[in-house]
Amino acid sequence: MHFGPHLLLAALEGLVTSAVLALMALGLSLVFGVMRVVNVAHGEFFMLGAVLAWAISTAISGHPALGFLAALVLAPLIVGAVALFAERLVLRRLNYNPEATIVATIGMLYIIQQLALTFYGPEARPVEPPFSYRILLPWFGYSGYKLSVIAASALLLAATWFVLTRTKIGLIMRATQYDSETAQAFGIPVDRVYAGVFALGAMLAAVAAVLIVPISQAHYLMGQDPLLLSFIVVIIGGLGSLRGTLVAAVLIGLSDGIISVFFSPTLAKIIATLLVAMVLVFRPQGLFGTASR
Amino acid sequence: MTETRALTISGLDCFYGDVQVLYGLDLALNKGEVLCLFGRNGAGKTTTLKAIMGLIPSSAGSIRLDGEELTGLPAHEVPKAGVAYVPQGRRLFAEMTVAENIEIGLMTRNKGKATRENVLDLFPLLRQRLRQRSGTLSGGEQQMLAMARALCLEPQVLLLDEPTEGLMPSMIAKIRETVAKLRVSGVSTILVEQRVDAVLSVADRVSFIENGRNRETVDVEQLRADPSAVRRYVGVG
Amino acid sequence: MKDASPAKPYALHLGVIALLFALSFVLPDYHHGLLARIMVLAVFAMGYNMLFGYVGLLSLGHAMFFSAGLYGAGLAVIHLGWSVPAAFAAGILCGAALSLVIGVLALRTSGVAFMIVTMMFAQVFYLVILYFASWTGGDQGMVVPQPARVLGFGATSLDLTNPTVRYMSALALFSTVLLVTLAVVRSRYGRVLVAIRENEERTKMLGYDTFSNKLAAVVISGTICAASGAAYALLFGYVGSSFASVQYSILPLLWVLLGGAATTLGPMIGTLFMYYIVDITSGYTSAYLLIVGIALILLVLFFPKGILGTIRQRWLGWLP
Amino acid sequence: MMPLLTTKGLSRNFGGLRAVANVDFAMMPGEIRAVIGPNGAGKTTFVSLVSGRIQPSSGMVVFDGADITNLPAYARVRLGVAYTFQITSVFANLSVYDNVALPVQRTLTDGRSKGAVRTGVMAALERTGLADRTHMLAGQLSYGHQRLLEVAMGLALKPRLLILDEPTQGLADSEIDNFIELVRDIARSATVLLIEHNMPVVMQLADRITVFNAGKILAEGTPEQIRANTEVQDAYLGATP
Amino acid sequence: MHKSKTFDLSKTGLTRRTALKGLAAGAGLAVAPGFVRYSQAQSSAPIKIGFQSHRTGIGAAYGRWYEKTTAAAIKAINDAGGINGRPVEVIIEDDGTDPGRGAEVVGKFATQHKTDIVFGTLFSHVVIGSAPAAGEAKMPYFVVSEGHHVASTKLNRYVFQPGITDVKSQIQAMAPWIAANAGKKVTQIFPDFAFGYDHRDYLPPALKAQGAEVIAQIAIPPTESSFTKYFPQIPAETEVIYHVMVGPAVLTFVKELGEFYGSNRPQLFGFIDSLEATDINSPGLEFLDGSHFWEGSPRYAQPDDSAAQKAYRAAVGIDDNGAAVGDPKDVSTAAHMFGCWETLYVVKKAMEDAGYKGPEDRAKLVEATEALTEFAEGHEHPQGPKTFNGKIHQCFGIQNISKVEGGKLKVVHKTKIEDGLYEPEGDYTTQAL
Repeated sequence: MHFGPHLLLAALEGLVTSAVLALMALGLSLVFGVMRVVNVAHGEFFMLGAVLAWAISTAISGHPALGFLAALVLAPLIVGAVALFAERLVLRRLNYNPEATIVATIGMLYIIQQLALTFYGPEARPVEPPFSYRILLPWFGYSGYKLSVIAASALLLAATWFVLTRTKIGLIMRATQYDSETAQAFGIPVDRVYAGVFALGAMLAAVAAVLIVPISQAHYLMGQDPLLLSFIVVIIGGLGSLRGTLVAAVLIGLSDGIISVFFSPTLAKIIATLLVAMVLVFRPQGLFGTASR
Repeated sequence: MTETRALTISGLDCFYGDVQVLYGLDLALNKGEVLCLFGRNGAGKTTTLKAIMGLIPSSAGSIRLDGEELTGLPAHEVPKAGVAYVPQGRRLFAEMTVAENIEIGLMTRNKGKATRENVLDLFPLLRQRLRQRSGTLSGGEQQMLAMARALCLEPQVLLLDEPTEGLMPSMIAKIRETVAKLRVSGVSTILVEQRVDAVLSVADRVSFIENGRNRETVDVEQLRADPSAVRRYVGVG
Repeated sequence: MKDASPAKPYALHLGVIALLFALSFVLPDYHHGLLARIMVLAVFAMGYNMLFGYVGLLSLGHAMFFSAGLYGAGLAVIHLGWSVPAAFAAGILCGAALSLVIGVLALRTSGVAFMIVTMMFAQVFYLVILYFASWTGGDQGMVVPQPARVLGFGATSLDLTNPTVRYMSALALFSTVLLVTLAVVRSRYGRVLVAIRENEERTKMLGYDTFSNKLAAVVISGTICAASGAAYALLFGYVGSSFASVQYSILPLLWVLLGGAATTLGPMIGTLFMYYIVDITSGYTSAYLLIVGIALILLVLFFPKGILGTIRQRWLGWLP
Repeated sequence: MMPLLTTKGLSRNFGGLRAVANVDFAMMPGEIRAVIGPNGAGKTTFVSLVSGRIQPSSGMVVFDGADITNLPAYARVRLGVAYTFQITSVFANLSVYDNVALPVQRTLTDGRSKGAVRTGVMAALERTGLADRTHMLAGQLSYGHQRLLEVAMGLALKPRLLILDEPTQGLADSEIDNFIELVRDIARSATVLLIEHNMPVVMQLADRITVFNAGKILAEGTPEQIRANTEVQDAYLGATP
Repeated sequence: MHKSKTFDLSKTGLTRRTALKGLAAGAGLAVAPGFVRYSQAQSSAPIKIGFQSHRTGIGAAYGRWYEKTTAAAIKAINDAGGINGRPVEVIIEDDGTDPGRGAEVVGKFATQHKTDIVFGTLFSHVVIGSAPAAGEAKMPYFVVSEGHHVASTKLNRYVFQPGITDVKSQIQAMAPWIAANAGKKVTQIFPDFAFGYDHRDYLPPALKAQGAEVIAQIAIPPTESSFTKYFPQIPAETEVIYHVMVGPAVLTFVKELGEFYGSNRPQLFGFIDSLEATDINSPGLEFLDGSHFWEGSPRYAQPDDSAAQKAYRAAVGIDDNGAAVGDPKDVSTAAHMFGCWETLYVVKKAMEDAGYKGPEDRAKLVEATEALTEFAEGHEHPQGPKTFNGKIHQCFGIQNISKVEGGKLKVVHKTKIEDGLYEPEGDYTTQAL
């Protein structure tokens, strides 16, 4: 294939990666930014979303779009409820102590993974996309669904951005993030905000999972790699910066795609990872973080 | 007596971890007065304010707002009861705009446009800066915003922690002016200060805090006549 | 550190070592073998604790230091035919060199950025192992041949594959690192490390070049972890990329947090706890990860500073 | 005699704000110099520039004849520039002993002997009156004692220039008297640069006073001269009761 | 080992684990006629087989079916009188599909459960990680992994693979068919880890011998979950794409390949490893229609299935589509799991040949296994006849090439055993026992 089309394909692929990554990282960033909790179980909420998407979509017969849409609504709600429960039961009791929450979320990771293995099984199971339309370009074919994932993610990101910057809920969340004590002095129930943020973060991961699951499959170990990438995105973007998270997700997704054009796959991964690490070495506060925190 | 009291603290004990900071502190704020807490760093002034706000749990004693007990309330219910707080160092939500900071104040007790207009009338300067990120305001403007944000609660009781700290004289004058205006409008204020001149020009009464106790409360006229208490408790003169 | 008298801590540590020595003679075979492995991995945790517990730097990349030792020693035997001591030294050197380079780069950052940067470097290291699969055996790994794992002393030789020799070698490494850790922690340098953790800015203003001190800590920590990796390769005969994966960076963190960060014996306790809870529960149910997860959460609820950390805080203030 | 410390055109901007603007400053060995000025006048920024905690936007700092503008803070400490913090920043979770041992062990050259550290620590604690609290955690000390511990840590560095940033803040009257004695004692072996709000302390201690206002030096002179300076009165002292 | 035996925790450990079983067995023995002498009790005590299972981790889908097959085989063996007249008991330990834990599990079998042999491992990194522990414990270690590592003779004398042909042999056996029927210009796509390397290393020479060639090799990093971006690296002149993708991402791989090429695709030849435990009729896999797969044992029942094959399928509990009886969504790993069944019968045969009595006879068991040469097709070996090379501890059998047709896999070609034979690379029997 010629260089131009190859690059186009790599860029498209990169954008799909970015789209899903941005949603998931946004969830992580909220939890990390507002609660200062390093949520190691975030990837498991992602996995749970995918597994539920499979369960819901197979339970609903008829056109695949029906099952998919049901999953898109229900899976995040259920995952949010699970997260809420975990937050009330465990994280709050730990006073959100950073070190203790790492252990606790590792514990959650084990629990969710094991439950998925026991009740869902070790197989990778596919979810039928709501529509399958193959876009025929002069050089190659491309999945229409993948393009719609980019669009859906953009839409959801815009919605999240709107909620965070233009609504009372967003105002309350940001106030809690910047100064939780002062927020309390203005009647903000920080405790409940934390619970909500944790649930919302998990829901964003679940939405990302529902979107991606018709492309890849639901599998009980699928949470780990996206978790690591999300952490990278959050930090590269700069903690608490919505814009940074988005830019970093695009940067990482695209660089992953485009570098693969020039090198053999594993070497490309090495170079892409090293490059992103170097960004952080020379800009420790991330792309859009402020110098001192 | 009670009906003249805006806020009554009695026998308050507070701890930071294992360290006791307040030892049976008693304090009474009359309606419509400016009560100044005076004392050295570490005496317990800021702790007192935080304890009123419920930000530090009190292990003994009571804090009553117009008859309502505050100590049992979760921290976020205290402002809803009508106590507004301007913390030391202003503690604005620096990444947010001026308008958003004010919005948070308004949300606390579901106040609307009218309150907002009143508050902005009090600080007309802020009106031109509504869309500016509050962290980029000058020190004086930040202090105004911090007070504006608190006044959006239309509080019965206002707590001001060192509002003139780090400000230039003209700004200090402006802040004092505002405190005086608020007194006229009936807000009861507790003011933590370290500057004697600030105290004497705006306060009605002064409580001297030392080692977590209220040593003495005196009328400001009395203090003007005999400033020895100031010397005794703070060592300035 | 309230009690400056050194007698109690040293007695405790020597006691632990003596107990482990005695256990060698009474433990049934299985636990004997498992404990040898736990001791080697506890060294990994102790190396991690050096940086995380005492300097307060949370790394998510220590798998690379462990596997630098693992591959340094293992590949020296497999490809170069080096003797056990030479290979062990090679493993340690690899870890020291790698930690120096990583330290210089990663210490430009702090806090969560340090965590992520180290994680990414470790990921690079992991991928490099896969990329050079023709030398490293890739994810499949390589066996360090049994005949090469013999320590020769002139005419006599010690076979590292013999369980007793293996146990004693592991104990020797464990004891050395434990006592070195104790000495470092109680030394002036240890005091500086803790000071950096507590307040780096202030430490600078006492005339300490905190960057160099932190770098030294990264190198010490990396070297200890590499020693653990090298010992693992030589004692257990296998090198593989799974030891470089991110799980093996999270494990020492988990062990240290469970046992108690900034306690000398905590890493051992945490490793022991984690190993046995997996071992025991997996005997009862195939869903043992569920129990492990619940146990972790319960533990952290009741021992928020780890087992030893909480014991020290509540009861035994003199614990180092 | 050559000045111990000189700054030339020293400036530091924060965003658009000129916290310190073009300051030329000099002090002689052995003197006690007080720097006063209203809040926000740039005093702390100025001493932070001298100690190397922050880097200047322009200008230079010369210590004992050597240009130290580009030296990192720790290297300046090693040359003898010690700084005690405005807000107490002792190591709250370490014992009083360890807090002082940190600076003591740095200055020791033999590197080994535990006894030498102990002697040095106890000497510094004796001088500041904290010797009976050696094994307490620093965070459990009263505020005033924490301030003294700060000074003890500064002392233990055996500085040639000791910068004290608002050392009497939060001290009781009796403590302040002892403190004044302590600084006089320190001044026998070191030069002292003092930022202080408490005017009686300044007047009793300082050989000379430098007044900052809006990032610049407004006036400089003996306590008497400063007391008489009406400009200073207006800017700083305000209306006294 | 010089150790005091006064305090033996392992016994209590064992009792705890098998307390109920022990009680039941004891009760049974007590009432059994002829229960007189201790030695007799000893000789009828069960033979213990440690099953190193991938219950968790990436291999869990295989692990589950390996357990089912093993249970079926053990039941069949016990129903027919066990081994040497002794019942067989399987003790399962999870290795988490992790080589470190794998080695620990082997140690646990050797020293705590005191099993007679260890058996059942699939993933090659676990095999390689566990092999040293098995060798040191002198524990016969029968793997069902199909990797070339056993036959490479780089492991040790205690490791055997008598139930499934290794990949090197599989590739060699199939290369002629690929060259003759699929195309001459082959592009390989494989995972950049162990299992992929066997394919990377052995396919090019095997094809070359048939006058075909590998024109590109694309190794996909194991962390990858999306593949489209690598497809442009497939040269345009490619006639056959030879794909091996193991792990949960394989469906993505096939689907993306479909989206990329549409109907205008090169020939596809793949290893069913990719789609083990996955329904071939999953959405997105329509693209595979008409492509070919290697299968060890066919997933779908074939018209010419032997009686033994039918009996085996019934015993394990898979239907004609290779899914669990009663749950058509629970697809088996049919192409590999037969190896568990066959390996256990090899173990039975070798133990009986050796007159195996207990762990002290392990060396004899190794030698007896090495002495085996042929396994005839039948109940014990339902997949087909095999030869066994005792020097390299590896068996060689027939391979199936199946075509995807109407949502089923239909066997279109069976290789001969001779197609897959190669020169041994070493000789385990020269190693000391």
